[in-house]
Amino acid sequence: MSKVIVSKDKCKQCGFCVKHCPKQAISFSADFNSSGFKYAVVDDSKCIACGMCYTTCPDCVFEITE
Amino acid sequence: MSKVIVSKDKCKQCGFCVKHCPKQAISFSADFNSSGFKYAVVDDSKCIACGMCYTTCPDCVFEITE
Amino acid sequence: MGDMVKGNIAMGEAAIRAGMHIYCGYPITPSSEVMEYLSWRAQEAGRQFIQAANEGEAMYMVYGAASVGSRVLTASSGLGISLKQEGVTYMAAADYPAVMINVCRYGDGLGSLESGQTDYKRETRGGGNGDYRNIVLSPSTVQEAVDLVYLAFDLSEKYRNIVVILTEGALGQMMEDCEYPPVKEVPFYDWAFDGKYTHGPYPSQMAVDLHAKGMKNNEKRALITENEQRWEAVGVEDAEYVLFAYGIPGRVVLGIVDELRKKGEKVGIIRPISLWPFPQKAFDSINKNVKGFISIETADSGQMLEDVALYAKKKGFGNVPCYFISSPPGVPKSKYVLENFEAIKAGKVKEVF
Amino acid sequence: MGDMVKGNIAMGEAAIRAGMHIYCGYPITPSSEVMEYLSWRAQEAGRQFIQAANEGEAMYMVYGAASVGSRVLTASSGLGISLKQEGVTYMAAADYPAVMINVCRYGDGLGSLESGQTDYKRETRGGGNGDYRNIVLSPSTVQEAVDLVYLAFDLSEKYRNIVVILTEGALGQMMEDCEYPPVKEVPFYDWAFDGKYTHGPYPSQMAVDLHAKGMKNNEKRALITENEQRWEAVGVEDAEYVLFAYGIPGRVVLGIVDELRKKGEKVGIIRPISLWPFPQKAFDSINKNVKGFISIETADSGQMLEDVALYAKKKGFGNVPCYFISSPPGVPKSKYVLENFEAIKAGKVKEVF
Amino acid sequence: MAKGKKAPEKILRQVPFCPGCGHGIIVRLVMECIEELGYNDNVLIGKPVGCASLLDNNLAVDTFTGAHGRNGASMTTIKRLKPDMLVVSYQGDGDCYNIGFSETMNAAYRNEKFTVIAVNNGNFGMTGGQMAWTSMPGQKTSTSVNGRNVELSGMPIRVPEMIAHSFDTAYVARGALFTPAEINKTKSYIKKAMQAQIDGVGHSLVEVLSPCPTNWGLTPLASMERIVNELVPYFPLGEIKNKGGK
Amino acid sequence: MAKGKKAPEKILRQVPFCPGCGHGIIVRLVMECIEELGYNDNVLIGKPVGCASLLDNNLAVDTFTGAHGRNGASMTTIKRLKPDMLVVSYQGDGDCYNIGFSETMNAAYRNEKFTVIAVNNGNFGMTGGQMAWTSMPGQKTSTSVNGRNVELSGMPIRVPEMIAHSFDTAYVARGALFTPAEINKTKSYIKKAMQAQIDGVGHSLVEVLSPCPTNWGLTPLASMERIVNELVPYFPLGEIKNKGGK
Amino acid sequence: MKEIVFAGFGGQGVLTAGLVLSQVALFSGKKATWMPSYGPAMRGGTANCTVKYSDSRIYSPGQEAPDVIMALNIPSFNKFINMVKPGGVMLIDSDIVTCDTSVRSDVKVVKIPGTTIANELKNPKALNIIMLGAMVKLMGDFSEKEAIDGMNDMFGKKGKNKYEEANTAAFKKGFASV
Amino acid sequence: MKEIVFAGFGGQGVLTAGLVLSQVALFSGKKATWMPSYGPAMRGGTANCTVKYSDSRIYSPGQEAPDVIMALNIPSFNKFINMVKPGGVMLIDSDIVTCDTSVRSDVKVVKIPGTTIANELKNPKALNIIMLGAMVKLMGDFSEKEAIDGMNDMFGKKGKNKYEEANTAAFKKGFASV
Ligand SMILES: Cc1ncc(C[n+]2csc(CCOP(=O)(O)OP(=O)(O)O)c2C)c(N)n1
Ligand SMILES: Cc1ncc(C[n+]2csc(CCOP(=O)(O)OP(=O)(O)O)c2C)c(N)n1
Ligand code: SF4
Ligand code: SF4
Ligand code: SF4
Ligand code: SF4
Repeated sequence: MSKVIVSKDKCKQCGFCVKHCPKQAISFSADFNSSGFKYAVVDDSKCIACGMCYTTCPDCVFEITE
Repeated sequence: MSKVIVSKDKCKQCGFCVKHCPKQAISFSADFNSSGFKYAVVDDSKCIACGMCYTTCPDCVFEITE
Repeated sequence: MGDMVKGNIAMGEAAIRAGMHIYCGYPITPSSEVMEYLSWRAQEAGRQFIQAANEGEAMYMVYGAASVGSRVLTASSGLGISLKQEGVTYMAAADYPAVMINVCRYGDGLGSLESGQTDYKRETRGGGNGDYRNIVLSPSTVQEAVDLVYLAFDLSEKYRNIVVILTEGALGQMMEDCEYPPVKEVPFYDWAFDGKYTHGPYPSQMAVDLHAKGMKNNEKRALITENEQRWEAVGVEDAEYVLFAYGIPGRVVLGIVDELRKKGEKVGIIRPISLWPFPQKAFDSINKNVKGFISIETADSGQMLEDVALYAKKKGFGNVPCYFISSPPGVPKSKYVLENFEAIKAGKVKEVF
Repeated sequence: MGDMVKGNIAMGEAAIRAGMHIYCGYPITPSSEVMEYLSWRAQEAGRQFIQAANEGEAMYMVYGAASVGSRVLTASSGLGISLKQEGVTYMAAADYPAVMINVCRYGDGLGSLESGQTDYKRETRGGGNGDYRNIVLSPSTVQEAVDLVYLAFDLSEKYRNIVVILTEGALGQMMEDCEYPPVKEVPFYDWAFDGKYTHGPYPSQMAVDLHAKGMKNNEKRALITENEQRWEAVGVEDAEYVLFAYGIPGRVVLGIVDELRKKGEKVGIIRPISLWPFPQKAFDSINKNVKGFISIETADSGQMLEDVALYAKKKGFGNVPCYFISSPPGVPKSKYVLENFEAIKAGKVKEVF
Repeated sequence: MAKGKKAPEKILRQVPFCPGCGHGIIVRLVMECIEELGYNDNVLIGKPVGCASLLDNNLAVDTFTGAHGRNGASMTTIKRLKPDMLVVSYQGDGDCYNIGFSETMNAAYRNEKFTVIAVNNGNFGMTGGQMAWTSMPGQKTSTSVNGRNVELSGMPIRVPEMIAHSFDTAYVARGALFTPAEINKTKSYIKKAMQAQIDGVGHSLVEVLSPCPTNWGLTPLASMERIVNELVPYFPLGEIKNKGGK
Repeated sequence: MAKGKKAPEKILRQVPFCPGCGHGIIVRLVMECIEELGYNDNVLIGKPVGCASLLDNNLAVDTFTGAHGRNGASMTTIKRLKPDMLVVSYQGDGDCYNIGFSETMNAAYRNEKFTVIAVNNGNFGMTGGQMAWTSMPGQKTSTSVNGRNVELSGMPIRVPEMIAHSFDTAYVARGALFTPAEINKTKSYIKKAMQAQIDGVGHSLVEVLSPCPTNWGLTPLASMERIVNELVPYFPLGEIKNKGGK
Repeated sequence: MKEIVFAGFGGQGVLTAGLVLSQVALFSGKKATWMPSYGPAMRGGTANCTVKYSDSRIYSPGQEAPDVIMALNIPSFNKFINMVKPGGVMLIDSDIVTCDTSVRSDVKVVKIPGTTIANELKNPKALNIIMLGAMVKLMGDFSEKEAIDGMNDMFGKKGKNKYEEANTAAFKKGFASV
Repeated sequence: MKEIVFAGFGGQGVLTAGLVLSQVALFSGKKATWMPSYGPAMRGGTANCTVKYSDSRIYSPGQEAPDVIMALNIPSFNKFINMVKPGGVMLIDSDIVTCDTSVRSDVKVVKIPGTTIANELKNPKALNIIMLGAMVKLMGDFSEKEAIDGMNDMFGKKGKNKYEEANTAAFKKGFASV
């Protein structure tokens, strides 16, 4: 299981998580989610589960599992 | 002519002038004015026309003539 | 036997007895004694009282209080009620109950402190935006004021609707004997917020299908109209003229009718007690050959008159002329009313509708 | 040929051209473009603009502005107008002119942002305390909105009375071509405060004989009623049914009547342009054998319907049934109206009055 | 030091207040300042709803009848439309600080260039002495018959300080009337407040601690004593802000 | 330091705000605090009229629909009638400081024991970005298209400071959201504010500087930059008043 | 039905006198109404109230055609003398209402030296009760005892028993004065 | 009278496209109305407007039975496909509306690869104008020149002349695409 669960359809592509991820583990998808946004994608290999994405996300996209 | 003209019918007998007259020149009448009050009476011989009565009177009863 | 009590105080005490939990208001003559009385009496009775910064704030306090299911009262007059209109329409949209007393003064704007009935159209039509209707009750004695305030809380809850007690300066200020009903202790209503999300999402006013809700509101109004018409009628069965008057003019005109009928004149009166719903059923016993309807109001123009004409039409009296007698501020003088009545009878006055 | 212009912006520009000196308001959908436009356009035209902290404050600003004789405008919607009611009744008491635009949304309380006509009774009856009446004008095209706003300032001054432009979200938001009248530069009215005590003591609302003033108000109202009725009528002379609709529904129903008459149906329409005074003169040309009057409104319950019934009675149609069609929020659909009309014709719907 | 003194002619007749009411003195001071500043012919007074609404027909100046509490709004447009006019909003504390709090504060926030005279008599005089936001802790009024309970209704409000410290206005002061000297000081505050308006510096407000013998249930002289002993300690006198001339 | 993190379950679905809107973060913080304080089953949120009115059906808590600006009044009676309930008034700045200024201030004046979260995004978001009393000098909005002119409309208002300095309330703070650290600080303010209510100390208010990318015409990230560079210097962050527990 | 107006300066206790009469009427099993004039709360103005009592329903509580009017100052006398019903009575304190009172031939003016009596009783505040005593006697609808009991019952309920003796004395003096 | 609906995501310029069409109609001497759907100002929602034009008075400005609907995203297609008048046209950007469009047999679906064309023009923002060009051609009520002149006149009056060339090119591409 990955360290972070991403509810991709909630993402609105604001970029806060991308900016504040200390490990640059987050990038945007190439395709669109159901709301028409390119959504946040977490690179599990870089992720340290620090929760910065959870903290900054206005849309409750992230759940940190560990 | 006296130093102070008193519009006796305007007086409401509050007593401010009596209290603040530095020469104790003001007292109340024995009879009532048209509004039903005992009105301020100035003893011209004591009056120094300092205007304290004018200043303290809420009802514009006094005119200082000199 | 009760003692002499001022109308305003009697209404305050009636609210306590009806189980009022909280009063929110701002003083204005001639209603202030309601709140002055409750400022200590509420506490004594274990109820609450808040003096608001103004009538608008008071009404938003009412709105909050209603949302948790309490019995809440506010009282004011003329201008003060004008400031409550936004709160009133929010209450209507949320189907929240409350009792609002308007001890009416006379006239536009600041107006006069004297007794008047110039707020009829606002209270019965609603001064806030939208389609809502307040239930409006109007007493003509102190005892009736007590009884109607007591009733108002129950009606308000039953229909989840504001009930306005539309009374006048004269009734608020006068004294008469009255008997109080027993003190009720009423729990908070259970349809209300309890902090537990028991009732799920609050029906958002924005998200809701408002036309569907409007149709439901129409049904509620039809029910109220069926159940809650109240009036006093004398002599209408054989009347050539039926007079309409409510509140203080209502009792004055009752006296006039009493006198005239003793003289053998065929005149009747309908004294509406519920102004909304207007007591249209009262027309059912009116002489079919009646010559005219006359509304007597302490107002410049005929306000209740419009309801008289509307329901006359509805009830098959569409061709009966409807007249108006404008009584000056204060308690109507019998002589003045009589003179104007004679003028109408003599054909010297044109009907309004 | 004019360009496509949004109703709200057209009304703002019309006010500038009518010589408006100052605008005071607070934003609310669907009226906000009036003030957004004037926020820069007023300055450009050498006029003034103030954004108030809320609609109540805006109306007290209007009250001040009127007292020194300026042409003053405010615009809002639903709830915002509810908050202005105290200011409105003060204006009435002082006989101050002003123009107030209500870009009506639908429903009680917060309601819906969609187009509605649920404020008819408040605007025509007055939501403030007292006996006053606002002059109420309702356009059904952007051009008419411009013309009525332009006219409103003159009527307001002529009668020293508030003029309400009661329009709807749909008209405020839609675009249509329109031509603007010329720009007027109007001096401050000279009956007003000039700082020199030119007009002596202001007639105190408390000290004045209010009943006497009320009787003068009645005369003023009679004059307005005589002079200022406005409406558009089609096909009423031979109509079996006369439809009543104003504003956006007014133009929709005009289309329906046009279509039905082409098919040979004897149906007419009265589209009131002045809502107060209600165009009772329009009844004069109606077929005496008309079978029914039908009010079509974007509202839950018949608000204008009451005026239709009242003036039907007054004008000798006391026995003609009055029906109601409640159109949901938004622009009425012709199909919906037609279906409801058919149902009435088929006797499936009971009259209201 | 003797010098003729006569009430301004624009005070037409006996003022309509109770015996010993401070309104009478304050109205006179306002009229004196208007006269001395030479604004007899270009002045408007905003009247409140409250005892001062009884001033109708007493003053030979244009007198606007404000809606209860809302003169802050009405004076704003009057002054903006008539920038050369001396505009004075005369208000009771209930009017100015309770129902009209928002309008009062917003005018100051916008720095509207008119002058407010706020008569703080610690209750609603006209309507029978109900509690005002300026009523003192424990004060008995007709809506606090057992004395004001600050647990439920908060501590008395000091609006002049709030305005002086929160907004960029020109002049704020508080005066009283209990001696000729205090009356004269109060007059000087009122005059400076008007001057700040005339100079276009900005908004000005003078609060005056004023006796309401009728509703305080005290004699006029005892009312003045109460002001000295009970009110001044909580409502300090003097200039709170003076931005100076331009 | 890794620790599981999950949005409160009482946030039912996607919040209805624009991309990068601060409301989303603040609502989550409020819900987290409610959860952590154990008030899941005795809580009421007062919703304003403004973008947050779109919260309907998003939160599984009792949510009162306030009249625009007037929650200060409505929350007062709710809290007095339900003293054990955690009562949180969630408001936009237009709601809380413009139209509702009197109600907001009066609740603080009376020291009503509920908590206000005031979302300061410097304009009226919901209605299309009109000028708010918090809009900065020169800021372009739909009612100040040439930039806010403070000569005519005054300097931006700082209500938290006014409340902290004028009234005897329990807790006042201002937070922002531009870094995870600031978000966490803001959360701690909100929690302390709620704690002050729970402890019965008194009224509490937390203002949060919040981006409105849509009406600012900036990207979400640029909006956060604007907060750091333009807003924080005028609206200082931190605790303004903390009366401490009882 | 009887209609009585009590008028005078504020502070003279005319509203209370009226209230006592209405309460006495209730106490005696009648119906009663009491209607004040009201306005901005100001000292020194004139005040009046209208009391009606009857064995049956009282319709109008307002001033229509007063049977008796009590006037305790000159302005009240002047204001009300023309309102007394023909054949009615104007009751005045002759110490205060010193103007010419022979204005109407169809009205009986009853003069009581109320202030003098009050001063004799060393109870100047009792003027209203003295005049009330005279009023009750004039009306003839209640016995002296009935009225005094009613009055004392009312003040008693308001927790003002301590004035009972003085009030009774004043009432009796007034009752005896006509 | 013609009734056309323009629908898509907010930001795609559907309201402007509708406005241009209405202005073109005016420019050609017709009457026109333009009616937006409106609501809380929020990004990312769907937007639509209804345009009507006619040689005579336009009664209802509202949606009744659209002759043509332009849908620039799937939600709009789904929402509006059932509203097209029988025999009417649904105009879509086939790059975006990728769902099954054969829902109604009585409606002609016209597919334009709008996004592709816009990308070819290196002007992705011109999608609305491209689609408008196609729309005008479909309607057959205005010549290409008339429409382009009307469009440029409108943007010119708004001080947006600098886009004239690009808009003209986009319009032409669209016009040629059907
Ligand atoms: C909207 C409204 N609410 C209430 C009133 C009643 N009212 C008249 S004056 C007043 C208070 C007056 O107090 P203040 O302003 O302190 O002036 P004062 O009479 O003490 O000089 C009130 C509540 C009113 N006229 N209008
Ligand atoms: C009485 C009233 N006036 C105006 C409005 C329109 N309105 C709705 S929200 C709003 C302002 C919202 O701004 P703010 O409170 O700052 O919240 P935001 O949307 O920015 O979060 C306005 C003016 C209304 N609903 N009610
Ligand atoms: S912070 Fe949330 S909404 Fe914003 S880009 Fe990241 S996941 Fe998406
Ligand atoms: S101060 Fe004036 S009102 Fe008071 S007693 Fe002296 S003269 Fe009379
Ligand atoms: S009630 Fe008080 S404030 Fe009013 S006039 Fe009398 S003393 Fe003055
Ligand atoms: S308009 Fe502004 S405040 Fe409202 S949801 Fe969008 S970004 Fe947030």
